[in-house]
Amino acid sequence: MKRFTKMEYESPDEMCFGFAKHPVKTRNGLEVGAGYVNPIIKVAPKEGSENSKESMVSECRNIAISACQRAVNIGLPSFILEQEHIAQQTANPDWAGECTQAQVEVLEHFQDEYGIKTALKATPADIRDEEKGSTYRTSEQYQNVMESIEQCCENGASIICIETTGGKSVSDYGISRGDPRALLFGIGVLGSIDMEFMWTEIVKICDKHNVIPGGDTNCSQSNTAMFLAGGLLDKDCSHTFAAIARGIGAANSLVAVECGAKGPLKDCGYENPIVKAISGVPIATEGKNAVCAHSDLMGNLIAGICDCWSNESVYHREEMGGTTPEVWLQATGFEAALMNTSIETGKHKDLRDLYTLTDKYRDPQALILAYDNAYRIGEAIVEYGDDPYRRSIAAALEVCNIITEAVEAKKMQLTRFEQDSLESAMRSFKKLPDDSAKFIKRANRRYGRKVEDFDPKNYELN
Amino acid sequence: MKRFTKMEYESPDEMCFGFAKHPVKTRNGLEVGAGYVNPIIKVAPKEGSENSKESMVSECRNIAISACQRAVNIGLPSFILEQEHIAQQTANPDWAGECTQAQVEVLEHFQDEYGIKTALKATPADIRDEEKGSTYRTSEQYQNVMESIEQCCENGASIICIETTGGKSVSDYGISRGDPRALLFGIGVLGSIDMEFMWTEIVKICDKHNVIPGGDTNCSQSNTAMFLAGGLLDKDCSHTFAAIARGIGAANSLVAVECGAKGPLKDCGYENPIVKAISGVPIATEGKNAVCAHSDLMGNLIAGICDCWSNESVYHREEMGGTTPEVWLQATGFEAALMNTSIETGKHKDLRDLYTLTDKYRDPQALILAYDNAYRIGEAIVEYGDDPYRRSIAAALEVCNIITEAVEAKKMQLTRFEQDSLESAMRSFKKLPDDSAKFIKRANRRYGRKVEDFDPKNYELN
Amino acid sequence: MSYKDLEEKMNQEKIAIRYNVVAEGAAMKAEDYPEVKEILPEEEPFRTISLEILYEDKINALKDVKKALDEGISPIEIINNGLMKGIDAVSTLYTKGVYFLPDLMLAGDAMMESVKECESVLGRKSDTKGTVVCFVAEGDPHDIGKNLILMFLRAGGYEAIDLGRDVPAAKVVEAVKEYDPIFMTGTALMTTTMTAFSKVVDALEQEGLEVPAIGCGGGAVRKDYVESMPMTVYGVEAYHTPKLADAILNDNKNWEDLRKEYSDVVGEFVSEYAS
Amino acid sequence: MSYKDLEEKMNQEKIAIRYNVVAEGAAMKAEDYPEVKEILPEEEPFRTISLEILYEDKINALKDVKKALDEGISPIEIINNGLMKGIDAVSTLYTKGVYFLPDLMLAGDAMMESVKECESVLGRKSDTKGTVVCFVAEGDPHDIGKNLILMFLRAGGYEAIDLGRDVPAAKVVEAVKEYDPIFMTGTALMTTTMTAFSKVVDALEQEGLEVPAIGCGGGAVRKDYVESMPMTVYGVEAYHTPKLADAILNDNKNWEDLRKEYSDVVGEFVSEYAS
Ligand code: B12
Ligand code: B12
Repeated sequence: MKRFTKMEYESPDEMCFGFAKHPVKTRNGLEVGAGYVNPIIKVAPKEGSENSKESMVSECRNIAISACQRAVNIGLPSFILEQEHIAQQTANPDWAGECTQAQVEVLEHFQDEYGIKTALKATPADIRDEEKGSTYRTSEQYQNVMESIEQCCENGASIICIETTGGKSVSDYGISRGDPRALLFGIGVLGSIDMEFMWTEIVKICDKHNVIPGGDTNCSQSNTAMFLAGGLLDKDCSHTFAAIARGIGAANSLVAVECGAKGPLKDCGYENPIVKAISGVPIATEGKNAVCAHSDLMGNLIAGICDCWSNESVYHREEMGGTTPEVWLQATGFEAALMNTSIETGKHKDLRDLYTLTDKYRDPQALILAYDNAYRIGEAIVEYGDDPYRRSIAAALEVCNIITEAVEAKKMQLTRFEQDSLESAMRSFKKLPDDSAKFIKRANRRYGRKVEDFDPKNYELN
Repeated sequence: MKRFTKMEYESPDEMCFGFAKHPVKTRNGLEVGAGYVNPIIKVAPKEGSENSKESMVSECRNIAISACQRAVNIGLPSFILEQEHIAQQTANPDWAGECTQAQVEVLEHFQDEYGIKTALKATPADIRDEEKGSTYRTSEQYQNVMESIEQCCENGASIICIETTGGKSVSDYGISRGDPRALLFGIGVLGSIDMEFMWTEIVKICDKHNVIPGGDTNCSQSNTAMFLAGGLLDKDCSHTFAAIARGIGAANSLVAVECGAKGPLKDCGYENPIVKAISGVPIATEGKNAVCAHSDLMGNLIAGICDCWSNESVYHREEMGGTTPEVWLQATGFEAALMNTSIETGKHKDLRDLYTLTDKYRDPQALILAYDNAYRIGEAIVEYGDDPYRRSIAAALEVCNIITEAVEAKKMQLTRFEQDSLESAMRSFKKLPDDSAKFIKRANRRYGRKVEDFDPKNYELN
Repeated sequence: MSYKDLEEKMNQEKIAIRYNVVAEGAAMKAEDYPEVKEILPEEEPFRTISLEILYEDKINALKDVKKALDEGISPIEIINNGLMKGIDAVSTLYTKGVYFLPDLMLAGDAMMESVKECESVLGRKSDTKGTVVCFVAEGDPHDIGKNLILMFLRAGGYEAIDLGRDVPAAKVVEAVKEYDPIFMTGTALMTTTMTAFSKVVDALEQEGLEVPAIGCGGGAVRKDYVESMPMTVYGVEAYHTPKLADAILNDNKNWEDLRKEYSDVVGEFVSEYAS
Repeated sequence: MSYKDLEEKMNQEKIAIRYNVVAEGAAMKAEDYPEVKEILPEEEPFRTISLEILYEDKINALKDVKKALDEGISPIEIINNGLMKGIDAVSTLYTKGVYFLPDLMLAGDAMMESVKECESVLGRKSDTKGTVVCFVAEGDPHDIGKNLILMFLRAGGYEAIDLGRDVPAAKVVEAVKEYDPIFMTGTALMTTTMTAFSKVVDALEQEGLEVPAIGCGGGAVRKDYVESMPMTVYGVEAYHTPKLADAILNDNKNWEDLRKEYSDVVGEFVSEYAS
């Protein structure tokens, strides 16, 4: 495996939405990162559709038809349908296969009839569960994940993604307690170990079927922190702490790329700008057109250097303006159209900067993902690129530096809670040993005791 | 009444979102058109809330609280809450008063606590109904509309708007039959007569209470055409015909301003760019963040020169990302933030142009509202500014010219249906007499026969 | 760079594609479509009359209908073999996407006037497939959807009773008593008027009245709400209405069947009925 | 113009305002808040112990609790007059927005360990206000909400039983039999796992079991869905849980009452319960 020890981009300014150093092209001719932005539509299956394979297949097909109809009705040149599979679809790989087949059929029908470019991104669920002792590397759940991926590949998916969950038990502990070391161990160490394991396998399967291995996300960890952090007035997780989680999350998500993921990386990976800066793979992001699913504080900024633009998730139901696959594809499609217009007219860097500056100082989490700062964090990561542990610390510290500088420049305001947790995290990171083995040994002991579900076996750490 | 016979703007390029020649300022210090864009949130009351005054008041209050909470949680500097009243609220003016009071209380509470700038725009319903013979100028329904407006003013609304419906019976006939003369008569003549009557009264009431008379919209006519026109593949109304309706609609909506409306004009008035070009008053528009309510083909373009940015309407219910007042205020709020960032950085004209070019050739309806073309239509209108009839023809013909030129330049593609209806409309407009009295006499006879509901008395035409 | 310059740089195809223009085939005369050929009669004067309806020519249709009546041709035959064939062809072209709403409305106007002419000779109303009652919910002024429905029903051979807009439940009940319709349609465009449907259903139930189905549709109406009461079916497109009525008339379907088989009955994918 | 230059031109206040920073008052020590003063005991060693909980100091809390126990002070008194007062103050500051989740979790950890110490002397589990059972819906791995709930309940003086995530209905039924809880909470973050709630309710009803209320919440869960079955109450914020339990315990409220009085019970405006 090739670790990233230098940046694929020469400078932050080189990065912009619609352009990736290493674009990808699907079988059907849809390109990602090749000079235009693709909208993504993603709709959660209706309640009750989980009851049988038939109802799930029909649900998936219907989501695809609605999206296609609206796409041609408003004139979108291309779009990507992403389907995140629920547990039942992954636990029963034949469901995954048939759902994929049904959706691919619809997309190809519309592509044939109208010439619109389409692609299916299939995202099986990581159904391994430390709590239940279903081991990460051998259990039936693990087997089903891999078999589902195989099924998606065989049935015509263009891109495969997943949200792996390695290290989650420890990071959950860390996030809810504001414990920076648990964050580092859960995300930077355990998460990276598990991701390497998973993606080595996934890439093999994709390569066999000539399907694009998309990417992973640190959803299970940094997004958990972000969701707990919530809005400016919420009080569950410090926003500086969540920013640190995000920085470490980048060091983690990068592993999938190192194992051969080619992008687009998963939309919910808010760390993607950092990963793109390092690796040059195309990314999907979500922000102001994902308000249906959640509220974030960087709804514009996160569009700055995306290659696909997503709505994250929405109930499958009716709105006044149509069904949700229609309505939300129109939302992401129109924003992508704006970005593409700016590309066509050569104004894309201006729009990128406007997106970025709209949110840069709205919140520390936004601040560190502004593309210039994302680039800095990337540089910190590649400096220790060979060592997942040390690069995670480097990312975390660079996050702290960026925020501190902005505060000193009086551009970023922090609450006392945010300021305190920032300082205390910085102090603990600075005290950590350089040697990862040493840290792992201590952390293994500490969190083995504190976190019931955590099982070092899952990471071959004992 | 002062008719517009010249343009308030010197050139199209002078126009941009966030800036109006004649900004307005509410009691609470919120400004419109004074260098920043305000997001608007508008939520339709829940089913069942119409059952009693109490439930409606509580519904209105709750919408306001949710919106305020999200606004401060994501850091919006200002926003406008618009409440479109349903028939029950207008038929019972005490409902209108108490609902307004409840909402104003909430807004002021948050303004006091956090310093966020807020304003309430109240929009009573035009409950007059030609079909029922409830006359336009004397009926109880008419009285209740005026009394409701008075109540809203007395109870603290910052801005009053309305969607009057004069001429609707005839324009409905025209739209569904593709009859250009009915369009002209219904919108340009009857609509203008009724609007003059209504707005003379409304402005009096607003002035008495020192409340801003906002504006009207050609919703009942041009939007009906636009909704019937639907998406590119729909087949109910020609998109060129709908574009013509819009052009005439501008000549109509302008009347409110001539009577003293100061803006922001109503969000659903897609003709607003034309009215702004002529009169310099601030406008509200809605587009890509109104997908909850409807699909349009100019979701970006219509933001080009807006002063307030609206979501049009949404069910009051839960989404994963929160309740709809929260979610959709975030949507319009984040887009407004992007516009404001561009203003702050001096890049607003670039963003305006990107918005515009994204949709300019998506559809003929979009084409004619691109700010340069809107300006041209404005010029056509003011040339005959003194005569509502002739300025309507001028607007219609300029719409036809703009589309024809774009087709000839091979920038706009039309279907046969669109091309045919464009040409036939042009032919009929060219055959019309110059003298409005002559036209009115003929039209009165023709549509008096064809349109059951139409009663010339309502327009003092007999 | 100026706006104009920016515009010149753009490749529109990268931004927005008018798939309808792209997909549109070569121009063809309405009567040459194979589906239309199958419908139109060969025999005169029916052929001419049906073509006049097809081409929305009210004046000549009326003239030729009158002539035919003068010549002693049975008004029933004129209606069934001429006028209805013409409107049938119009509906077919509308469904196919060749004809558009104004065609349908104008052809409908021509047909309705001509039918009236025939009826005046016949001395009574001509037979229709059945009666359908249409209303807009109480408190709601939005009536364009309802007006489309009227036209589609009439073009489909139904007697369509128009109760107008803002119609109280009591008036709907009266109409049911008076017309005993095989189908009813209600339209509401507002969240707060959609509730009128349940008032109508309650009122009918209280009087012990029943309608095979009440199609409830309109901009703000949600399927889940409509299906929270009996007797109703959520309606999506105005042109679905005659198909729903046909299913009731020909296949004895009721509201429960229609809820299950909506897509099949109207013969297309309907997003709202998805899954 | 470069990105940096653009940035320099901006007045941030026109774009985004951090109202929380603006609204934040001067720094104050936790123990100096009047609400906290009212709660904390005067008497030693309770005061010291409660302060240690307030300041999330597990090590010293444990040390001082052990010392007190050694000195023969009643474990029950230590719990009630020391530990619970401390955690009560913590909850108060959390609700006030001065304290944050990590404070609550760490203070909770300190309290739980200290309570265990007391119980080992007591020779049995200490009394709690009552037992609440918490689970995550079958098929759902999202458990952070549920974990917060556990902590809030424990801080609120309840025995909170953790059934974990992805819990089949049968296991919930068993737990109800075993613990006879006064309240139960279920969490689901997916549209397709929210349906597990109705399976739980069905299973309970089949066994003739009843719980005063099952609070059902989580990211994708909608109130309308939850209220489509009996026994359930839609839950919004994790910190509402002890208040709901209190209402059941002290005021005999059941699920029907809680649905109606949710906002009052939790003492704040709740958007989802609006109107
Ligand atoms: C045009 C319009 C008007 C016109 C109506 C003109 C007319 N003759 O109908 C006027 C200006 C009068 C008007 C007024 C108001 N309106 Co209005 N209006 C609209 C608008 C822009 C278009 C509606 C329309 O004609 N659509 C086209 C027709 C064809 O659609 P349709 O009726 O739904 O029918 C289609 C289908 O539903 C189907 N169908 C319908 N019924 C059935 C039945 C069956 C069986 C079947 C099979 C199919 C079917 O067939 C059609 C398609 O083929 C909508 C916007 C929108 N997003 O819908 C707002 C809208 C409906 N209005 C709205 C409001 C709030 C109002 C006002 C209360 C505003 C105010 N305060 O002034 C007033 C009403 C005042 C009053 N008296 O109570 C809101 C409703 C919000 C809500 N959820 O409750 C909307 C959504 C706009 C908004 N603000 O967001 N309006
Ligand atoms: C973190 C996360 C994960 C993590 C979970 C980590 C963990 N330990 O829980 C991981 C990565 C494992 C994960 C996986 C998946 N996830 Co996930 N995940 C999220 C995310 C980003 C945040 C959830 C979260 O923790 N929120 C914070 C907690 C605190 O909120 P909460 O539990 O709702 O609790 C709050 C309230 O609801 C309340 N509450 C909860 N219960 C109760 C009860 C009572 C009585 C009361 C009073 C209050 C209450 O208290 C809390 C507030 O104080 C959401 C995004 C989102 N918009 O929510 C997606 C989300 C929930 N996930 C989603 C999906 C689809 C998945 C996957 C299926 C994706 C996939 N194919 O891989 C998988 C699941 C695979 C499987 N095994 O089935 C979707 C669900 C869509 C839907 N509508 O169905 C979401 C919405 C994201 C999306 N894609 O849009 N996910």
